[in-house]
Amino acid sequence: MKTTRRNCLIILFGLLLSACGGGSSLSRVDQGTIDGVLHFGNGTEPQTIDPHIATGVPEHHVITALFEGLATKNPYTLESEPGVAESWDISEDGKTYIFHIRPNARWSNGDAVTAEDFRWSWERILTPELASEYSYMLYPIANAENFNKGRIPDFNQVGVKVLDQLTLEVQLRAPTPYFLQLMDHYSTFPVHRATIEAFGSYTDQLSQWSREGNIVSNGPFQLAEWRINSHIRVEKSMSYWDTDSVKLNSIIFYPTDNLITEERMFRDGLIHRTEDVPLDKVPVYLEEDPDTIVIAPYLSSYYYMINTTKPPLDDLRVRRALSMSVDRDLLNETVLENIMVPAYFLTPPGTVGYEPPVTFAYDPEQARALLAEAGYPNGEGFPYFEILYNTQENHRRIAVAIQEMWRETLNIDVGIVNQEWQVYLESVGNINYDVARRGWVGDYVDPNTYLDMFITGGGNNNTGFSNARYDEIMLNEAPLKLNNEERFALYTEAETILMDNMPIIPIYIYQTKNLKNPDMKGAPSNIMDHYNWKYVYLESDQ
Amino acid sequence: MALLTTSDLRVYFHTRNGLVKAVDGISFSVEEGKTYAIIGESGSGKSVACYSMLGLVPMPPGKIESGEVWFENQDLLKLSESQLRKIRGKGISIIFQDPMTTLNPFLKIGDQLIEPLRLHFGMSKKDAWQKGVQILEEVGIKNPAQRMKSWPFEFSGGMRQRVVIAMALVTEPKIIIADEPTTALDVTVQAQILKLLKELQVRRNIGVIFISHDLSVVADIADEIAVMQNGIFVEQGTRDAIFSNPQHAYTKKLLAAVPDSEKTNQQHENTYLISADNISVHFSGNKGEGVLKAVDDVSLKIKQHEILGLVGESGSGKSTTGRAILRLLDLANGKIVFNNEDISHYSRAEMKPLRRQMQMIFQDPYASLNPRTSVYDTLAEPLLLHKIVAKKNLDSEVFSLMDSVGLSRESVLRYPHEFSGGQRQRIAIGRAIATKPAFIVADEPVSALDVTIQSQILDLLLNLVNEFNLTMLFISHDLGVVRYLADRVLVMKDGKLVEEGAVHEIFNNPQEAYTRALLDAIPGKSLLGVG
Amino acid sequence: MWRFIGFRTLQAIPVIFAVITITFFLVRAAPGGPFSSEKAVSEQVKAALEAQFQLDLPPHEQYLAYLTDLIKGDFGPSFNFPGRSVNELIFQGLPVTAELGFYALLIAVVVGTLSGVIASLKPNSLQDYIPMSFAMVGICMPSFLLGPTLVLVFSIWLGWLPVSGWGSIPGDKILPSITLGAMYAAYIARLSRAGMLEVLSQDYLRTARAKGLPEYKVIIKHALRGGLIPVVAFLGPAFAGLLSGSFVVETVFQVPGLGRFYIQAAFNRDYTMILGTTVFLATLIVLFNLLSDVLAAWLNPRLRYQFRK
Amino acid sequence: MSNQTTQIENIDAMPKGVSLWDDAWIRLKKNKLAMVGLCFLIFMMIVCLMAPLLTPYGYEEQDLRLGASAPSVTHWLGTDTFGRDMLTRILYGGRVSLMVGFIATSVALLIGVTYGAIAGYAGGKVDALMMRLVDIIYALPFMIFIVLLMVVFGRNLLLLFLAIGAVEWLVMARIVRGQIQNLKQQEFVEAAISLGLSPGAIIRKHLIPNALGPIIVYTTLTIPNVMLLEAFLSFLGLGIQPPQSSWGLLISYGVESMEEYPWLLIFPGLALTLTLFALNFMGDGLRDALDPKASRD
Repeated sequence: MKTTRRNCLIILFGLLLSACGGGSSLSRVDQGTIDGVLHFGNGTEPQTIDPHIATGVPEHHVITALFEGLATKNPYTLESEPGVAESWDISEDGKTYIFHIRPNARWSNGDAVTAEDFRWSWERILTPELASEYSYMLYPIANAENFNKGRIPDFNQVGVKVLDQLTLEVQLRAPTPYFLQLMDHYSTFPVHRATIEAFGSYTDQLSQWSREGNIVSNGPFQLAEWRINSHIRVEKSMSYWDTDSVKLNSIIFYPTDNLITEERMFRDGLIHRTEDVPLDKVPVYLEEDPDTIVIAPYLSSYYYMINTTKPPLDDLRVRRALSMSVDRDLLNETVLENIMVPAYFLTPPGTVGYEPPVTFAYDPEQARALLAEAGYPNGEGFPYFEILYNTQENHRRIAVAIQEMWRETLNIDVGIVNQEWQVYLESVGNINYDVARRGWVGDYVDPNTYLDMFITGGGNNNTGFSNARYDEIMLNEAPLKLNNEERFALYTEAETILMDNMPIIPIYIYQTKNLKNPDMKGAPSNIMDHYNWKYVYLESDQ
Repeated sequence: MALLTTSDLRVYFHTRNGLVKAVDGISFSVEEGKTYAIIGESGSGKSVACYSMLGLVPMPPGKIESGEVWFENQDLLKLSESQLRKIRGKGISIIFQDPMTTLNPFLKIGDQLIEPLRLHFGMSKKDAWQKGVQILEEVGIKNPAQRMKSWPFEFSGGMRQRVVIAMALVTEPKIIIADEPTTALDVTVQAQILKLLKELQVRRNIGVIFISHDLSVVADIADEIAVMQNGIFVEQGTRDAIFSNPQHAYTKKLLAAVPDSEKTNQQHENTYLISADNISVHFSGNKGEGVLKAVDDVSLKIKQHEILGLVGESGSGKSTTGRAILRLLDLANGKIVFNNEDISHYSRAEMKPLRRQMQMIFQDPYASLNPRTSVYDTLAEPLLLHKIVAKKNLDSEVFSLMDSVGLSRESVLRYPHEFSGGQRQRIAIGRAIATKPAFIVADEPVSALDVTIQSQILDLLLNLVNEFNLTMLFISHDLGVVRYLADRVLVMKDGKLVEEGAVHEIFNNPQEAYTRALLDAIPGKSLLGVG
Repeated sequence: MWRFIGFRTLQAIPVIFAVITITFFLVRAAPGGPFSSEKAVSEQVKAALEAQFQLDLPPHEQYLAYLTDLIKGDFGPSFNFPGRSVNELIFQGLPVTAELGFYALLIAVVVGTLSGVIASLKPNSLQDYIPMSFAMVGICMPSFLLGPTLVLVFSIWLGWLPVSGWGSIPGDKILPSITLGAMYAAYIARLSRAGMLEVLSQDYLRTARAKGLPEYKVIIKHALRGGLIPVVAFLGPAFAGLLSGSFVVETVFQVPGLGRFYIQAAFNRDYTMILGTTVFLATLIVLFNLLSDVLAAWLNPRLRYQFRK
Repeated sequence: MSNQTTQIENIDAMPKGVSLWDDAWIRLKKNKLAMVGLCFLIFMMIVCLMAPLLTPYGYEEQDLRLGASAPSVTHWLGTDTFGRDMLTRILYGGRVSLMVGFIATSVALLIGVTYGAIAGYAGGKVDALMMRLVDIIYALPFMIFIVLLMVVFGRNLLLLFLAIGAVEWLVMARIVRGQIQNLKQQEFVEAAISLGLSPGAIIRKHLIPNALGPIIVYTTLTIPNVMLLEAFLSFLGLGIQPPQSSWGLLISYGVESMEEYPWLLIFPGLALTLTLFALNFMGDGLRDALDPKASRD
């Protein structure tokens, strides 16, 4: 009894003492800058770091630190740069790629990285039993889709061939201008066969091979520690071929899914970089600390999908009326704190030179006229419908503002429904909604990543939109075009068709907004929000 | 030489409802080795008087208005709290009324017993413990060394009171204030405790202030007696003077309240209203312990309009018998016939129409009334339940019930806590007779009441029995009360009947030793000339 | 005593079994599966995924398989963190949450009983009103408000304590513990005040005073034990509540505890993890209720005596 | 006949309309703090009900260009990020919160008290079975349960009350059961049995009235829980839809911008806290008033 009491006292004192201990020494980021340790706010907790199973941006940040593909991207220009492959040759017809793997590329256990590693890795991700959600990234490769969908059982028929230990030949089914870009997407990264096989079947998602202590990787960093919901620590890899260029000693990724906490962690000197900033904080930082807030264009589009199969939304005039009565400029200036780009199109402008067509404008007068034409003068008799969004503060704000715009402009009664993520996905997937918000982040820098969503029956179409000419362009005509000019002309035609039918109401093009400690250098903002970790370094300006 | 002299002590309470003069100028002194008894009804101020001398009355609202209390050459009323503390439990100890609540249920007997020793004499735990064992032995607790480690609830009431006495004696105080130390106990235990107290007092030459509402209790032990009413001593004198020559009307009333007459025997019809044949009631104890036979093969019959007394000590099974007869408990075996109807195995629904015929009056008028039900609702409930009166006549019926049990009609909207114990018991009786039952079980209906009240309630019961032609099973541990009320007596011990007979037979010629012991224990026998 | 514990444990088995069964089918009935994804996934991938996690079996077979594993102490693999078992995740989160809960409870008990006892000594005075008003605020104040407010004051404005974290920076355990403990402190304050008021009117305190004991000893030695029994009875459910209800605090302060796993699992439809944490927490609830009953019995000798028999 | 006359003479003692509650009301009126609480509650209710008459703004009316503005002459309590008048939103939000608070708590109270009383009175196996059921429900993952409800029944207010009641009654049932278990040992219950009252009547007339103290205290603690639970459910999507709001929601949004726009947190927080305080004072007063022993010393 006595001793337990004393223990309690000691604990209390301990709490008090540790309370007084804080504050005096350097903040965590300042210490990190000195030690070359980057403290990185990484959004949600990564589910896995197996490159072939992972999905999502937080996973991307960690996996690109641990692994490296055939090519990487220059963070400043987003041009492809040599990665594991020191060079590559592309055939005239754009359908054959030959990658020359650098002889000094090494796995973290010292093994050489070979062409066979890539062949085997791609076989793995394309094996149907693995159930990789990103296997479609490799579909440009000849027969990859057929193999992945189980139509051909033999991987030898897929267009990947090991010419020798350091030479890999890839056959595409069509010239794919963005194919090189895919080489730094984690779905194309190599994984270490011996390690994976040591931990069970290579198609087992539950395998333990990627756990700390087990994993063998080939990137600039190695996994040192992963405590779920606390942090992931990676440390500089000495076996990486370009280890001399790697300036950071270690990166610690923190899960920061609570925006308020994340911002306060940044202010308290706990992290060098945040994943996001609460909207309300944007004007404060812009005014008081403009050096730390980074607002940059992002390859992502925010729009409302319309269920075109359901009256009255099946009426094009209604859809156009709704779209034309959204005051995107006002929305951006007020609710969005003036950091987004008002959008009247789906594809973010300037995607590798493609400029989307502008076919309509904010026009309340015409919107009212269209609605009257559809049979609802002054909104009379217009049926009630609902805006669906997944539970999140910013989506709510936008929905609330648009709800009121529609009420004011069109005099119609619109409800707002939110569902948690998984339920929302199911509702949208089943086209069980009236109007639903959606954001789309491009997988690669090309208009195709946006426009191919809306082919008839496309998995991400979800609006009931169907247009024969559109399908023809996207499926048959555009892929065959070798030069971008011709391709983009076709895309412009497709996007015009899309906007004329208005199955979606574009609202804005995202810009990333996050906070970055000025000590963090070599991490320019780019539209992919991509970090090439060997460029990143920490240096205090003082 | 006087150990303690109190003069002109006045203690007033300043409450929201006005000034209450609880003690209004009393003077007395206590001699070494003598017992000074203060007699009075509840609320007469006798406890306040004693507690205020030791600063144990909450102030505010209490305030000592005047007076001096001299003890060991100091005026207790002028001492500071910390000085008083040195006297409390060392110079003057208190034995409280209810041993069930006086001991801290969360501390072992030994710990509580040695607390004053450690406090006042700074004794080591070991020495204090030894002394505790001694004193427990002295108050007649067997196996004291082991009992020191027991918890209060492991003791019976009488044993607890011995512990409380031991606790008061352990510091060898000059004076003990005994505040109704036996009121909560059975008569037989009461006799033992009084005897013990007297012995200890003589042996140690202690001055005792003995507070009681019952003159018969102090008859054998007091040297001097003060009769207190409404905060003042209405009469003070030696024991003999008070008993042989009471001056004040109130004193006379107290003396008269001792039930001394024997009920004149009445002839009853020979039909039995209720009979119980070989009934047993078992309680299942904790697992592995088997069953407790609370009532073991008891048979009894009650004639129409008869009052049958059932006596025995606590735990003898007499209350259980009463409840079993009313079918409030299930029988293990046996048969109960009421009005020629075998009700032994009636279900609740089958019993319901019979309930208006058979009622019960409970021992504790504080617990047997729903604290959130006014008199009106309490009395109206049985009337409405058994549809005895129409709604529109309800008020008048309730009023007439109140008249019957002697409650003033103004109090119809009041709640139980606003009444004294006696009045509460009247409400409970009113509830029992509301349905004009044929049969009533009265379970110790007066044992929680002051003596003067006791006699009033007994008279009321007797009147009602006659007025409503009731048959009654009267349960009590107090033979004096039974003698006053009952026609016939059954004596119970350990769940079994030990003796049965007409009142005068049992009292004048008890056959069993147990019955004799019960009779011996009646307090103030010198006054009554019984036994 | 052992008989009592044994009996209660036996009673707990059907409860936990029912919880498992209901939860098992509840999570599968709820909309949204563990593998819904924003990007459309082909049917083949979906089927393969379900095969990976045995979701392709008929429900009753899944259920039987789950029970079989459970009997072996295996909660199965997490759906949300491939390659990790639910056991592993629970035992990673549990110590953290338990530690947080322990500190929170410690704070709650110390602050709560202290203010409750102080308030009870002078009822209806300032000494009563002030702590009780704080208690009322404590009950009204949700932790999603209290946490950020404390951080704002103590971390951002005063700079005394870190904003978040658990065990990485000195002092980072203080604010989460206080935030989590505040509501319980408030409850305990009210409970101990009521309990003390009840005990303070008992006769045996008068006995203690009549022995000449100074007031503080009367309170500490004689009154506290009885007065705090309701608090003890509350501790079991409270600790279970702390473990399962700490997710808000854990999210606000980035504490890697069980509560966050639980809520993440619920949002991600991580079937096995939901089941695992639910079963685990249900067991804990039963266990702690039992524990606090035993403790209350230990404090109350009469009950203890009954158990012994 | 003679009784009739006496009764008429005794006008003061007319027992008509007597009940514990009438009596409690008389006592409650003497408790100043409780009456202040009650008046405040009534005031709150009236103000919230009359909101359309009291403010010139609509609760959904936006002024996006104005945005979040501090309290001013035109907007007494400031505006939120959409430029909506906070006073108006608090008043309208109060309707939701007060309604949810009272109705959902009543549901919990009704189920919890009935269930707990039956379990406590029945005792034995029935009690064990009923309480194990409570344990089971208590342990189920609440969020999944709610989402499922939402999908099966769609979103409506009734469901919201039901969902909240479904959680909150559990603790109430436990408390009431404990109380009833103690009370049923008392002699007055035996007295009621010996009068022939049915178990239902005994529970209703004799047991529950005596357990009112703890019931009321727990009820006043339940109301804040219920209001915050409503905010959580609305946040999840079950409950009320924007542009409607409630105090709980206003507070949870206020927390997110407490540094930039403190008035968005302070005013709804104040409204909630003051109401809960008033409720607490009234609850304590009611508890005392319903205990005949407490007030007439």
